[in-house]
Parts: sequence; structure tokens; C-alpha cells
Amino acid sequence: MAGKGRAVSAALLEIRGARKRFGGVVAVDDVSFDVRRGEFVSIIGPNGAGKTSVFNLITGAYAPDGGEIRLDGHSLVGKSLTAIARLGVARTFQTLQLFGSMRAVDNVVVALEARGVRGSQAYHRARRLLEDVGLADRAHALAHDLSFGQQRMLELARALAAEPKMLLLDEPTSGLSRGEVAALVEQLRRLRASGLTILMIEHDLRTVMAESDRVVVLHRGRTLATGTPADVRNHPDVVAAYLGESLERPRRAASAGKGNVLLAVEDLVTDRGDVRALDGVRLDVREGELLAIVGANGAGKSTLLGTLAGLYPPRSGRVTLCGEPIHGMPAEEIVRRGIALVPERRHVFEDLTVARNLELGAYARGGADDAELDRVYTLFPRLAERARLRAGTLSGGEQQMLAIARGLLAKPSLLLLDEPSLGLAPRVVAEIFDALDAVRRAGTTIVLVEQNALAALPLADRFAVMERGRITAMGNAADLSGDPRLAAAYLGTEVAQTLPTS
Amino acid sequence: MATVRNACSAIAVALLIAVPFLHNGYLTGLLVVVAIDALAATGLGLLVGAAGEVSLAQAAFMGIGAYATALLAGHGWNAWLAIIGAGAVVVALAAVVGYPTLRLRGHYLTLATLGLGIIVFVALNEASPLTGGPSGYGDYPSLRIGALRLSGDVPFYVLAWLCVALAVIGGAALRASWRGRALRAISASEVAAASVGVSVRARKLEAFVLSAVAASLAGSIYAFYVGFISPTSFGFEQSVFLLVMVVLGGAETATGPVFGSLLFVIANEVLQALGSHLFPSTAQSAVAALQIVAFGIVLIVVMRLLPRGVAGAWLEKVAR
Amino acid sequence: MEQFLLSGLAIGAIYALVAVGFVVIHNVTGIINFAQGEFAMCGAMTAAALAAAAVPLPLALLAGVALSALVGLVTWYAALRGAANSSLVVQIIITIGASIALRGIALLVFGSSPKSVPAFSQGSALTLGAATLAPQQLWVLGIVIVLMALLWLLFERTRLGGALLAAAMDRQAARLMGIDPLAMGAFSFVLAAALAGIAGVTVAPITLATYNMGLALGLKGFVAAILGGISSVPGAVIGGLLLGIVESVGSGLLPSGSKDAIAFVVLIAVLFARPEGLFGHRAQRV
Amino acid sequence: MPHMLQRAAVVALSLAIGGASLAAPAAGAGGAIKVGVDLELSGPASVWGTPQLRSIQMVADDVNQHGGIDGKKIELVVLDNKSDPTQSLTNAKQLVEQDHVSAVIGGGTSPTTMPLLKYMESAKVPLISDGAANPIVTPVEERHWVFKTPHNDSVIAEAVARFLARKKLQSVGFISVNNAYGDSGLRQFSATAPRYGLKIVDQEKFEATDSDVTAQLTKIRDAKPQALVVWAIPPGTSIVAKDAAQLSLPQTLVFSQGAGGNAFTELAQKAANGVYIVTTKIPVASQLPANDPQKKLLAGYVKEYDSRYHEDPDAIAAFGGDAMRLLATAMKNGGGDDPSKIRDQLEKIHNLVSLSGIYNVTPEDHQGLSINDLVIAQFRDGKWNLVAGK
Repeated sequence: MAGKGRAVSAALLEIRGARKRFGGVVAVDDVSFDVRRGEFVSIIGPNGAGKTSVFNLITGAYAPDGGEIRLDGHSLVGKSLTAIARLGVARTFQTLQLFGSMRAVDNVVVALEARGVRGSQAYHRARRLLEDVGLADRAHALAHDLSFGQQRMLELARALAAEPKMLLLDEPTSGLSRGEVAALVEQLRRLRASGLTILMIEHDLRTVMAESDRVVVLHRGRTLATGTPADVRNHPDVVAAYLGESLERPRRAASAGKGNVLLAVEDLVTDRGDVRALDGVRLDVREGELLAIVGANGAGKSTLLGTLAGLYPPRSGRVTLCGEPIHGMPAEEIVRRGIALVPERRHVFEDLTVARNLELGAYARGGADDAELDRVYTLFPRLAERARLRAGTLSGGEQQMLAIARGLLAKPSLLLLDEPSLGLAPRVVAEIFDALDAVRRAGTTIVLVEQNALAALPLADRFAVMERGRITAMGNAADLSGDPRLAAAYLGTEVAQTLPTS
Repeated sequence: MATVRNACSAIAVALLIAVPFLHNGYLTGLLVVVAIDALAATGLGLLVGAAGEVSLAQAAFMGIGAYATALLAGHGWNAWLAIIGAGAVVVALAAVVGYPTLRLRGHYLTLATLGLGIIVFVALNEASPLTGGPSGYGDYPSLRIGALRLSGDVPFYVLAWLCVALAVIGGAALRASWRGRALRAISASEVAAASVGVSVRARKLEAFVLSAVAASLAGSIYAFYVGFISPTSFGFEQSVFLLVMVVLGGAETATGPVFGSLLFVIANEVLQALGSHLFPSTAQSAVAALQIVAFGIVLIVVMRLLPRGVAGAWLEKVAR
Repeated sequence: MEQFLLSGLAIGAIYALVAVGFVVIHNVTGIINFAQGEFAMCGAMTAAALAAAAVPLPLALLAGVALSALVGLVTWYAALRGAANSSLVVQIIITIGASIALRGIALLVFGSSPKSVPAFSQGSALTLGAATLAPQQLWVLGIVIVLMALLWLLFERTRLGGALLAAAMDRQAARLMGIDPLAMGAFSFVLAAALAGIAGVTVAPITLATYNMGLALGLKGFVAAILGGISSVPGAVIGGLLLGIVESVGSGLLPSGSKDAIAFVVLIAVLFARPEGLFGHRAQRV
Repeated sequence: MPHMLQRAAVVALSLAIGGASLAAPAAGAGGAIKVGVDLELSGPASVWGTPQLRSIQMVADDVNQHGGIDGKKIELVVLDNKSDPTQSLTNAKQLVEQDHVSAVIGGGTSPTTMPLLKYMESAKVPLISDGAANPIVTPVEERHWVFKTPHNDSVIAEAVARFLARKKLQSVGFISVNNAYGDSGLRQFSATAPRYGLKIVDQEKFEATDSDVTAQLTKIRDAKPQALVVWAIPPGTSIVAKDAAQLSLPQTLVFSQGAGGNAFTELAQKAANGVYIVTTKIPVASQLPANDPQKKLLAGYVKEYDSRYHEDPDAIAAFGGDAMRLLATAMKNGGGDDPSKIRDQLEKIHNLVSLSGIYNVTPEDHQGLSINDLVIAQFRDGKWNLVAGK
């Protein structure tokens, strides 16, 4: 009791049972934690855990459905963005929210002027802030002309211009080069030394574990654990949340290296906006194999699949399918060539029935016959039961099954899957992966991007590790699954180099 | 940037000062009309360019300005006071209407302003005891400086373009001020702007009111220049045309809308002159139609070639 | 009162048709198409001209609708297909340019005097209680009901309709299914223009066809569409009917000169209460 | 950077001057007399402007074929004012100051005429408007240079009222199009009605773009008038006729002459059976008694209009021709191409038999028609039939 009392008195930010739902989707479901003055707290958790939603609740972008949020003992609930900002909360954004058409310096000046600092004084201070983040020489460039890394630093400078009591950082390192990350970490250390209270969402656990006083782990909208980095690292639930439970499944003889090359990727380079998302990817996929691509967020996994599927035009490089070049073709053409992508977060057509989603899956080849439909229905019996329901009413797992079934109905020679287990319960994940196993056995070649490595690898013939837009390692899945170093790969300490490369 | 704007506004003003010395009442008169549109468009440009809001109520504020001025002057106010009075009326109205309206976003804001415009239009028609209704209102004294009565084109030419120059310079200054920066920040990302403490609604409301004031002034000048006003001059189409002028000229700079109005009116008039003198009078009905077709096509082509508008286009040139 | 409701319903049905066009185009291409009313005008004027030239009425009507569809297609290819990445307001100005050009062409071809389209059927007005409906008004209601049924079939039962919906709901996922967004854009313009054309030829016997009838129709259609949430077809239909009824009842109970104002007062009130429109749910794309 | 601006400046200027020089050709070939025409060739009011231009053209050609004005031909300079008051003013200025015309005809409606009045007074060039509203020519001392060919609305209102009174109909409903024309009609009729013991039991408006007026007519029906006066223009007039028939309103419908010819009769067909119109003699030209001074002129006019434009001329179109005829007469009578002389001669025009009636212009009356130039016609068997007696 007393302890709690002390904690509260020392706390700058208190969150108690915060809740937020959108229609059927629960984004935040009972989150509670404190941040004490001068503390550096990190929020971690798998995608879809509700991390950014928590930020939006704190800053007033969302109004909570329940619970209490206090800053310095004053409730923030029901206050406007502006009001909360003026109470001393500043933030950066996971997807950059700069004033693109304005000069870098003006981006910062706006924040200063909002607090009544005007004229030359504002510009003077703005330049100082830009120096601190190493943008002094880019002060007069338009924000959207800056490199991605510079833009992240600019957002930081803008947030600092508000001289906040509390700084919220949303994935500050994602998309940054190693050097930039180092510089950022330096900056954070300085800020922390100056006594600023920092709350950071971050996927790069190396940074998190090294820098944080305490770590809050969110999972499916709930606080799973809070404690020092050490406590958290060894917390079994956390490991589970990140790697998923390893699924009992007989190891299959790795067919790696057999079969001839179906897809060959050479020096593929793709830019997303100002970010160099793919930086010279070389890769080949053999007929009939399942290739698992693992790697931290922002490593470029989804961009790779998107580029292969034709959603993002590559800047340079070659992609050949059965020897025929397909790079630069639009998605609607590539699907006809036999590559189907099951995109991250499913993207089912929510207002259409399950059945019609499936029909659309076969759109490119002029529709599916009943036999083909029966096949996917036997693969996913739950879809058969729900054929007449709107896809939007399905559970996450069912939507994922629908997305996969929809992809299969394109009769692809190569099926690309992006994070199929995202935010799903282990039981459901098992179900889905069994289905994938069946699909692969039936002879469809599969490239799988998956966080839940322990679930994915037993299935995989080969794996590839992606880091910062490149494939840094490839090998036989057999050599890797169950390997403790894998956990390290996710929870920090370099691993890619130490893995056997093919 | 600011220097570019000022230089460009200076030249524009100089160019337009030059024209009356052509001793041509028609051209001068034409440029008075341009100036009146330019004034209203400059205001709208602030809203579209700086705040990123599309309003279809601009002609309505022009109308209120015109009618308020005429009525006050008609009821014995000093004409100049009447202009100021009208401005005050519009400020009050814009503030009251803008406050709830600016909560809306995108199409919904556009629709609400459109509705506002139509409501005003109907009001001008229906309040006939006061406004003369659809038949219009012309029973008010003309503008005078001391004993000197302002009539004819040249005095209004000077007056109107002075106001435009002031509006442009004021607009440029505002865009360069902290308010302007805040506005651009809001139009770039409302969330981000709010979360660094910019008071979104206050800034938006300011922009809305200021643009309305410019329109009101334009209306006042129109009322005295033409000497007769009727609702048809301030209807939906006029609002659309003002928007076209803004986008045509480019909303990013304070001078863009001025060039827009110049282009809009001159293009229109040149087509008109071409038609009426290259073809026999018997063909004029057809020619009138052809003018419209040509005008529509010009509009499409310009927008396709210069999506940032004329001013925007040469800003790009300058940038390189 | 019944009279106001019925007349309002008949006119609202026309607004609804135009509004649905707005929604279809907006959902698929993100464009607010201010030439929508002009599509209706083209249909009406063509039908009127042909009917005057003693072409059998059904044929004239069909030709009118067909021409509208064609005009829609041309507008898409000539003016908008390449402007997909332009800002919203630029796209709007382009459609305004298109509408001005179309109006001019109509004036050139058909002249300024109103043209009449014969009523689809003769026979006396139908009396319901205190209210009466002209045969043509019944046609309007009937046609709109049938069209809504057909639209429902198109969207719910056909492959093409499914593709259109998919492209509207999730452009990227649609591409992954092999659906070409530009092709869908063209189709949305054809569909919207055809609907507008039907609205035009159906209302022409009541109102006469004039080359500048498009402005008012387009405006009302736009209002109805946004009222219904700009992205929902049923919303647009209800928005249209509502607008028609509000207008009619408004002019029935209050000084008729202020009819349009009344409609907009109601409308703005709705917007303030429901800033996303009556049936708006999906965030609009800008 | 600066040269960019200069270019912009040059472009703008040359555009402007280009427009100007284009607009100033060598003063009319063979010293023709230039007459400016500023009409609604596009926009809502083009329903009237276009036929008016045709009528003007016919009369001008007629004059030119018969030797013109002392050998000089009349040359028309036509500008479209897009039904927009401001454009109308700009046009007037271009006609006067660019083309140096001797007189201006236009605008075709009141709103496009009103803005011209002050200007024409200062420019000292005669203007003949086809607008109907009284203020165009009153107060006459402020309208030194302005004339108009259509009856004042007050006169039409008088004729309507007189007709209703004669038919012993006291309670009247009134519906008008919500623009300047309908508004002027409403004012004049409400002012006149009481003098004829008429009671306006209900008064409604509709928009020119409305496609349905049953709501308004239902209200009028509930007020139970014996007659309904309709002050509107096509296509509105036809819509009123149809909806009125549909709601079975009182059979006595009286339209102002704005109802127009073709468009109205075309659409209204059966619905219009039995309705009355107060109009000049044009629509019933063929039925005029042989001794009618206008009969010959009108017969010829209608015949030629038909052959040229393949439709019947309506009353409104004729006002254009009248304006041209008034001008030609004034020019012949010594006005020549001198604006002020033309003006003086206009005021002296006496018993000029023209399309809309017999014009007697005086310094006190710049309109010149009388109530006797109006007739009542009833629509039966697809055409207008002269109703005997006034």
C-alpha cells in the first residue's frame, strides 16, 4: 500500500485501466502503468499490441472508453490535443507527421511560436535545436526533401521545441541506418541526463534493453509485464509473446537446395517515399519449397514481398519468374503471371461476404469453379460455415484464413504471405500453419514473412534473415529451429553473422 | 520566398497602374472588374492555400459586403463608413458561422460553405422590402471624397487596385508570419500541429474571417462601381469562378489568385472579342457557345499542365 | 401534406440517381465529379432532339442514355484519367472545366430554347388520398426502384460489380486480385454517366430539357451524395429522397421563395450533428 | 527571376491590348452605321436573348435591303453577356468605347439592363433595352438616354387585372418565377389588383430551375382562388400549366406574355387547354381582323421568321426587332449615326407600327406602347386563339 502510494506521488504520468475499442476491434484493453519523473520507460510488444493506441490516448488523439490518465495528477481525459500538448506532453510519430512543404527550421519554429516564442528569438532557438539533432546545415531545406533519418531527427527537434515535461517517442529508430541509430541513442542519453522524462515505443530491443530504466510489455492491448530490462528479458510470457509457442510438429526432411529456381531476385532496390527500403536484395526461391524470411521491424520484409507482387515499383534490379522478367510489372499483371500476395493485416474486403471475397481471389483467371472452392473450404472448414457472412464480421483468425484462401484461388505458382500470425492466438496460429503445411505439401511454393519464428521455422525448408533492406543470412531451417540464438536475434545481441550461411 | 512575392506583387501592381494611360475606358473598366474579383480571390487564396480549406461561400460574403454597404449608404451613412460597417457585419457573421462550420473536414466543409452561400443568396432574394429582391437595388449615393464624386473607371481602377495591393501585401505578410506558419502546419498535418500546441480552430477561424473581409471589401467596391446590385452577381457560380481563379493562379503565393483572376477575365474577354469580330453577327449565337466550349477546354488544359497554377508554375522555375 | 411528400419523393428519386453517380465515381477514383449534372443534361437533350426528329420514343431515350455513358467515358479519358495524382481541388476544377465545355457543346448543338420529351405514357393523374401523382412521376419512381434493384444485382451478383466494390473498398488488395483500378475508374464514369443520363431523360418530360439544366441537377445530386456520406450508395439514395422531401415540404409549409435555403439549413444542421454525413462511415480518401 | 516576371507582365498586357485591338476594326466597312447588341446568348436568360437576336437581325437585314440609312448599311456588333449583369456592363463599355457604336440594344432582361443605366447616361449613347421592369425608363429625367420596347410590367398587370375583373373573378392566386421578371410582375400586379377589386388570396414563388411546383400549387389550391395568375418564363410556365392541370386547379389560368410561344405550347399541350395569356399580337397574328394596322407587318414577320428559323416567333423575341426598328426609324428621321441626334429622334417617334404594337415615344414616355397593344388569347387545339374584345 505504502509502496504504491510512493510510486503514485513520484509518478509524472499514471495510466489506470485505459480502454479503447473501435467498433468490434479492441485496440487497448486495460492498460495500466506509471512513468516517474526523469525516468526512461520503453513500451514493447508485438505488432497490434496497442502501443501506438496508448500514445494516442495519452496525447488526446483518442478519447478513452474507460480508465484514467493523469499527468502531474491532472486528468488528461477529455482534454484536446492542443490542451494536452500545452500541459507539457510532446510526441513523435511512427509514420512521420512533418509539415512537408515547410522548411526544416519552420517546422521547429511553428512549435516554438505555438508557445509564444516569436520572431528572431524563435528562429535562434530553432537553429539551436536543429544543431542538437545534427540538422544545422539542412535548416532551410523543405522537410520532405530531407532523408528519412533526418526527418525523424527533425520530428524529434520539433517535439523538443515544445519544451515538454514528457516526451513520447514512437519507434524513433525504425528505418534508420546503424549510424543514425547510434546518433539518436546519443541524443536520447543527453536528453535523459538533462532530466527529461521519456516514454518510448521501440522494436529495436537492443536499444530498448540498453537504454531503458524500465520496460512495459503490451500484448493484445493489455500490460503483460513491467520491470527492468533484465526482468522482462527473462519473463517467459514475453518470450512467448515475441516468438510464439513452438508448435509440436514432426520435423520434415529439408528439401532445401533441391528443385530448380522458380523465382530469382537480383540486386533489387526499392524506395518507399524517401526511405531506401530495399537496398540490393539477392534471393532465389526453389520450386516446392517454403522459404521463411525473418528479421526485425522496418528491415524491409514487407517491402520485399510488395515489390515482388508489383505493388511497389523497384528502383533497380531484376526479378524473374521461371526465367521471365517480371520486375516493374503492375500488381494486376503479376498476379496473372502466377504470384499471389496475402498482404500484412489481411486486407479482406470487409463489406463483402466470405464467398465473394473468394470469388474475387480467382478474378484474374475469370472465376473459380465449385471444385476449387470446395478445396479451400475443406482446407478452412470455418470459412465454409461462414460463407454468407460479411468478411468484416469474422474474427482475426478467420479473416487470415480468408485472405490465404483468397490468395490460393488465384492458383499461384508462388504464394507470398506477410505476417499471417499477426495478433492471433496461438491456437489459431497453429490451425493456420497446419493449413499452410498442407498447401506446401500440395506443391505450392511459399515465401513466408513471419515474426513468430518458432512457429514458422519447423515448417520452413530454408530461412533468410533481413536487416536494413538486405538479406544478411540464408540457411536451412533445420539448422536453426529451437536454437536459443534465435531468441537472441529478436531480443537483442547480434546474431545474423553467427548463423551458418548457405 | 517573401521577396519573390513582394517583387512579383510590385510588378503586378506596376503593370496594372500603367494601363489606364491607354485612355481606354473599356480596358480600364475590365481591369476594375479583374481587381474586384482578384480582391475576393486573394482572400479565398488565403483559405485554400494557407489553411487548405475549400470554401464555396466567398461570393456570398461579397454579396453581404455589397448589400450592407449599399443599404447603409442608402440610409444616409457616409459611404466610407458604410464600407467599414459592412466589413464589421461580415466579420461578425463569418465568425459566428465559421466557428461551428470549421469543425467539418474536407467535402463536408465544402458542402457546408456551399449551403451557406445558397442561404445568403436566398436571403438577398427574399428580403425584398430591404434588398429589392431579385430586381436588385440601386437607390444609394455614389462614393465621394469630400466634394469630389467618384465615378467612371479610372478612380475605381485606382481604388480597387490599391485595395488589391494592400490585400496581397497583407496576405503575403500574414503567410510569412507565425499565424501563416501555423496555418500551413495545420493544412499539412492537423494532428501534428495540434500536438505541438497550435490552436487549430483559432487559426482556422482567423483565416476564414480574413478571407470573408476581403470578399466584403470587394463587394463594397463593386456596389459603388456598378451603382446597382442584384443577387445574381453573388450566386453559386460566382463562388465557383472565384475558386477557379484561385486554383488557376496558384494558391501557394499571395499573388497567385491575382494572376488567376487576370487570366480568367482576360481569357474570357479575348475569346469574346475574337468571336464577335471574326464571325458575322448572324453566327453570334453559335460563337457564344463556342466561347464557352473553348473556355472549358482552356481550364482543363491549364489545370492538367500546371496543377500548381500559373504562379505556382513559375515559382517552380524560380526554385530551380 | 401527402402531396408534398409524394412530389418530394418523385423529385428526390431523380436527385438520388445523380447522387449515386457521385458516390460510385468518388469511391472508385476519389474524384468529386462536378460534371455529373451535365451527363444528365446530355442524355435529356439528345433524347429530346431525337424525339423531335420523330425517332420512336424508346429508341430516343436509349440513345440519350447511351450518349451520356459515352460522354462519361470520354470525360474520364480526355480530362481525368491522367490527373489521378493531382490534388483534390485541382481534380474538382478539371471536372468544372469539363462541365463548362459540355454545357457549351450542348448550347452549340441544341440551342438555348427548351426542348420537350414526350411523357413515357399518357393517362390521367393517379390520386392517393389528398395527393395526386402524374403518370411521369410514377415512371420516375418506378424506374428508380428498378434501377436500384439492378444496381443491387450488379454489385451483389456480378463479377464486374464485385471488382468495382473491391476497387472502391481497398484499392491495393484489389490490385492483388488482378483488378486494374484505371479500368474500374473508366467503368465508374460510364456507370455514373449512364445513371445520370437515365435521370435526365426521365425527368425531361416533367421539366423540359434545357442545355443548362445540368447545373441545378448536379448541385442537388452533390448535396444528396454528401448528405448520404459520399461513400455509401444506399446513403446517396436516401440522401436524395430526403432532400427532395425537405425541399417540397419546405416550400409547402413556408414561403416558397426560401425553399432552397430551407433544404440547406436542414442539411447543415445534419452535418453539425453528424459530421460524417448521414451514412458516412469509411474515412473519405483525399 | 525578374525576366520571368517581365514575361508574365508582357503576356498579360499583350492579351489585354490584343483583346482591345481586335475589338477595334476600321470603322465599319463602307461607312456603315454600327449598332451594338448586348444580349443573353448563353446562361439562364438565353431562352430570350437568342430569339431576340434573330428578330434584331431580321429587321436589320430588312432595313439594309431597302437601302439602309441614306445608303449606309447597318452593321451589328453582337456581344454575349452570359446573362450576367457585370458582363453586360463590360460589354456596353466595349461597344461604346472600342467599337464606337451609334447606339446599343440590350440587355434582353431587366437585371442585365439596370447596371447599364448610369453608364449610358455618362457615355451619352442611346440604349434600347428589351427588359420589362418599369425602373428601366423611370424616372424619365434620370433616363435621358435609355428607352425600352416591352410594355412596362405595370401595363401588363393592368391588362390582366382588367380581364379578370371583366370575367367577375375576384379571388386570385399568384405564382411567379423567383427572378427579376417574376418579382417585377409580383410588385406591379399586387399594386394594381386592388384597383380592380381583386383579392390575392395566395402568392407563391418557384425557382427558374425547379422541376416541380406541385407543392406551391397545392398551397394555392388550398386557398381556393377563382383564378391563377402566372408570371414566369419557359420552361417554368409549362411546368406550372402541367402541374396545375394535374392538381385540377381553377380552370382560369392567366399567363403573362413571358410564357412564350413554342416551348410553352410544345410541352403543355393538353395541359394548357383553356389557359389565357396577356400578350402582344404576335402569337395571334393570323387571326387579326383585316383592318388591324399591324396585320400585314406581322404576317410577313411570322412567315419569314418561320422560314429562317423553322419555329414560330414569340412575343418576347419581337421586342428585339422593335428595338432595331425604333433605331432605324430614328436614324432615318435625321439621326444618322450621331448618338445624340438618334436619341432626340427616338423621342419624336410617333405612330410607328411595329411588331409589338404602335409606338408613340415622347420625352415623358421612353417606352411608347399602350395597353391597347395587348390582347388576350386562349390556348385551344394546340394554338393560341384571340379572345374577342379587350
